[in-house]
Amino acid sequence: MRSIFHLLIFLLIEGQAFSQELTPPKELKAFDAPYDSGNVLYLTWKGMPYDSEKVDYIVYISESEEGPFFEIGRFKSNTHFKADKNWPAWAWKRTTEYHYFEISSFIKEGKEIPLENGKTYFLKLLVTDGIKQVKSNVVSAFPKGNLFNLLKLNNLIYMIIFSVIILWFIARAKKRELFLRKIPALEAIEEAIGRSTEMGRPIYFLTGRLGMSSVSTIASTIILGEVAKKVATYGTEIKVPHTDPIVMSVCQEITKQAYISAGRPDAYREDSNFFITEDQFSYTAAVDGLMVREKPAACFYMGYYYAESLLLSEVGASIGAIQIAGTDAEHQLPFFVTTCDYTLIGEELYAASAYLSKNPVLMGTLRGQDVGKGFLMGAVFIGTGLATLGTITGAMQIVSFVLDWFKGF
Amino acid sequence: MRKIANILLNLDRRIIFLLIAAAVLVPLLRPFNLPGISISQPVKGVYDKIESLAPGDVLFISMDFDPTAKPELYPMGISILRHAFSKDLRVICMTLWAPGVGMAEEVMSKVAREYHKEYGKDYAFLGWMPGQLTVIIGLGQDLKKTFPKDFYGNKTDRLQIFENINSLRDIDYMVDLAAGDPGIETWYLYGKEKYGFELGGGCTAVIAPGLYPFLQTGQINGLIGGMRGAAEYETLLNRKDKATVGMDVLSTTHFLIIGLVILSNIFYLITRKGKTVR
Amino acid sequence: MDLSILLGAWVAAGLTLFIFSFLYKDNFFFKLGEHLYIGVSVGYSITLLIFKFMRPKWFTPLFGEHQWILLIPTLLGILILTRFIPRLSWPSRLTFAFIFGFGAGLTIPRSISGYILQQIQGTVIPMITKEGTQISYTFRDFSNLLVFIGVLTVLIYFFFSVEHKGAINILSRIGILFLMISFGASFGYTAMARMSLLFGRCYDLTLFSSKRYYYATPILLCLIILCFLIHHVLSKKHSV
Amino acid sequence: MLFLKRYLPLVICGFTGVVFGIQYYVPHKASEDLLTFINDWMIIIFGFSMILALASLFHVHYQKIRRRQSGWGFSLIVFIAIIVTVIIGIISQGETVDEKGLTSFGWIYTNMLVPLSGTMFSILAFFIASAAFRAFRARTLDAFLLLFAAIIIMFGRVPAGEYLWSKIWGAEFPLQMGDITEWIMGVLNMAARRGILLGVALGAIATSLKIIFGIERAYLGEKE
Repeated sequence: MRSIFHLLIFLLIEGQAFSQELTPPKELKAFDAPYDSGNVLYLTWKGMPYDSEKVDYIVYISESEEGPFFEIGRFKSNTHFKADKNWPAWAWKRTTEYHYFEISSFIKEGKEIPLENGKTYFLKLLVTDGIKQVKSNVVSAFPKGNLFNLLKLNNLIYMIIFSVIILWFIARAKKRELFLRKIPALEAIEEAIGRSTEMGRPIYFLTGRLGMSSVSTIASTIILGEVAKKVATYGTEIKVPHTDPIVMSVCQEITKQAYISAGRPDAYREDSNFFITEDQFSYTAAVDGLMVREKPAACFYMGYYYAESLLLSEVGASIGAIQIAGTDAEHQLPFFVTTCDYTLIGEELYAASAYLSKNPVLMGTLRGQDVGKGFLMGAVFIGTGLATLGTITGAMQIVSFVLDWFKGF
Repeated sequence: MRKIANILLNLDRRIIFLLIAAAVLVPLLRPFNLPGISISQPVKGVYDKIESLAPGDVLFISMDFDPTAKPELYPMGISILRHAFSKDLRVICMTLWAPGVGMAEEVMSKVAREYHKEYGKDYAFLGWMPGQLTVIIGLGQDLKKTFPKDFYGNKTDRLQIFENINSLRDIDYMVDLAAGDPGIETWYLYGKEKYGFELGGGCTAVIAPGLYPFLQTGQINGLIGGMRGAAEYETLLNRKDKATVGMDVLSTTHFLIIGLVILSNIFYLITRKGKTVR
Repeated sequence: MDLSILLGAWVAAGLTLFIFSFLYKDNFFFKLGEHLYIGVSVGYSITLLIFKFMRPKWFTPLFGEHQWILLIPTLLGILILTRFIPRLSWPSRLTFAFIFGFGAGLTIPRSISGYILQQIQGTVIPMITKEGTQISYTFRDFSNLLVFIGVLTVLIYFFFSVEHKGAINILSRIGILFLMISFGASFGYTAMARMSLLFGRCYDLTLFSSKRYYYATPILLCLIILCFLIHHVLSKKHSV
Repeated sequence: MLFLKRYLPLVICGFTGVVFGIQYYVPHKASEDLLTFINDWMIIIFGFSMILALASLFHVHYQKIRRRQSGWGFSLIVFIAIIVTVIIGIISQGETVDEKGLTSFGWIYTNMLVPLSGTMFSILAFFIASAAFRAFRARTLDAFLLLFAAIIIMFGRVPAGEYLWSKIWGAEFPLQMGDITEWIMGVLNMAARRGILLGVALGAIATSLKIIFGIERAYLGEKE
């Protein structure tokens, strides 16, 4: 009687193991991890009928086929599916039919050794239910660096789409004129320069605190060119304090060109662009000091700013200057919006350079950007619609094929 | 009435400055110890992640700030380290901001002393290295090659803590305490996106709103924003410190500004009403 | 107490007050602080540049380890200096071109990944909640809808080549309202950050007011105020 | 000569642009090494460009001193401060801390640069208050929303505000101040920011493309 009771308990606990015979895992494959710089191997195999809480997989690695093999992972057989890896559908089959395991290092004699590129490693798998064990055959692979990151395929496609859109519109803009909506801040530029001339006070133009490779600085320098042209015609003085040497030397060139094209090369002064310091707050202190002493009638803050935005514009406001700001530093926009007379918000800064210069290339770019925005809006629309539809119908699996194209990996 | 309103609307800025100074100094000299503060989800994100780590797991911290951001980020660094050391995590710290080295070192050694942690075994300080993104990418490829020596000149491959850590892939969590650029976005773009570690952040209150989009998409799993965030973390740890004291000052100054704005609007309405009547 | 610490406290307290005096008006002390600040910060950057950047990244690898490849950036760097001679400044363009190409190349894929794809991914989410087979509409879904509307209308506001009238005008107006709320919220949020900084500064000042530092702050503060008073009186006499 | 002056820069720019654009999609170690390697070059180039900046700085202040312009004494202070800092920096080998603690260079940094920048930074606290007082007037719906959002956040993010709110509505009230501010920040603010970010990202891509293709040449100080 007692033995039957024991057998019953045993059957209850180990029922699964009895019902499913352990067999060696099928379709075991080792391969270099795709889309990476190397040093990682993957192991995949088919999910088996005995996969459950009670059956464990143990993965072993060795540097030679004969061993010694080192254990590198042990986990429940109902985990580690290919579906766990959040990779896009075009690069990885997210399925619960196959298991996968990632190996980047192993522990040998108490030390963790990373996998080496180009070196062949041997892997095997052990299935155990705590009583019985079944071994797989030994498979091998070597890690290597890959040449294309397939996960970034949608990124590449987006880049190509944007490139085509923008270049196409630039080419088209050269042929015919485009419409641009009004930007009030820009209408005010003329007024500001005019006022400075009347009052006989200088104009301050700041190009932001980023280097020449940032888009906002480039836009800022183009605007500087246009402003300088007007300043030269009116015969006012412009001062551009700098915080980056390369931006300074580019701006010198641009200001000079502006004076030449306005027909006033004689009025150009080499030291209208001058360097203060690279350091954020000493630059700010110096510019604040200059503004309070020279009392400019107009201040332009174009480009990228950090905390100095309010320090500059509030001092500008206190001396009663007309202030026009433009920045794509979205964290500083609130301060410019509240303290300046006019503010170019985000992309408007880029638009401003096109608007002022009436340059067909810049106008075409703007048009291209608009189409790009339309494209993104379309993507958001379709994506959201599909995601909602997928949730309602429960067909998320199919929908995710499309949604993956809108995701970053 | 309108005259007074007009005068008050054009109040000398210096009077406002004086009021602000008073609003800061009074609670500083006589703290009122305001009641406890609520915990926001983003702060909890960082806390929960550290809480979920097991003893011996590796927390990587980059203290990317300089002394100007000290009031906000220093208490954060202290709290996170306290949390990590109390959970017996192994902590590796560095900075991408050259001027921040001295302070990062101070935070690290101060808290380590508090918890009697052993250098090289329980924690390490890598210091600073020029190159910003070069450093991040280098850490992602090979930590010991990027930092052959730690801040104190010890060889990293000799330190016990680095035994099983070859790159950023081997860390369990990374927290970036940042005051600007390079900061959380840099670590995301050049680090997390490639090497796939879990990233959390702490930052000054100024950049925090801009990081909400990243938070929502899970690009960062948590965010401690400003002194308020630091005070929340102190509350979570049950160890009130400097940030909590600062909360009094924030309360008085904020209420002062709110009062000023409401007053100025009342004055404004009064002057405007007059105009429409006329 | 160590003399260098004491002196440090006095200098720090003094410089802090110098800069704060700007809040009253532009004055001698602020000018002194401002120019000292420029000088020290430039000196600091130069030193850092030499010892922390040029030595480990240029001097040692090039002259110590003979990595001759570094002659290329050296040449590019020297080319920038041709700007000193306006007539012969064109070679500096080669360096600028290199810097710009590098920056532009880095920007494109990373902007797509970090800003566009990730941001779209965050917006493209189901507008309803489904638990099991139960479909419901929660407050969270409403918030998601607001995000969806906000993102689209703000984007519409940024349409430049389309005239803002009719439906577009209404949508872009909604976009502006979103922008305004966002700016206001960020302003409020930042107020906190700035107050924290002031708190930090005042904390130091009160620290230096203690007996341990021989009352550095109050003494210096009184001296500065005294100077202001004397100056005020003198200039009044002068004008009379 | 025209080739060297005009086209060679464009060729260099286009080439590096394409190489580093593609670099992103190549996960191979060689490509990552290339990126870090060239990034180090940028440091070197920047180092040289600082000479240009210093020349400009010295020129401005030297002119002031030479012409005895008003405030020329302060320009002298700039020179002295630079020279003293650099000399001390060289003596300390650019290190702010060593085994013995703060170096002399570190002393300058901690007791001069930190208080100076910290104070300049903290002046923002005063300015933010005066800006709020002056600018937050409900003239239009836009302005009203701006100030309303600011007040709610300022009220809700400090303990006193939260405390007051829970006193008014009771601690059981489902809508606590913390939730409201988080909602404004995480939903309304986030949506607008995302819109700005998307626009800015497109602008950045467009400008970068133009630079690579040699359409944008403003950086060369050159008109069309």
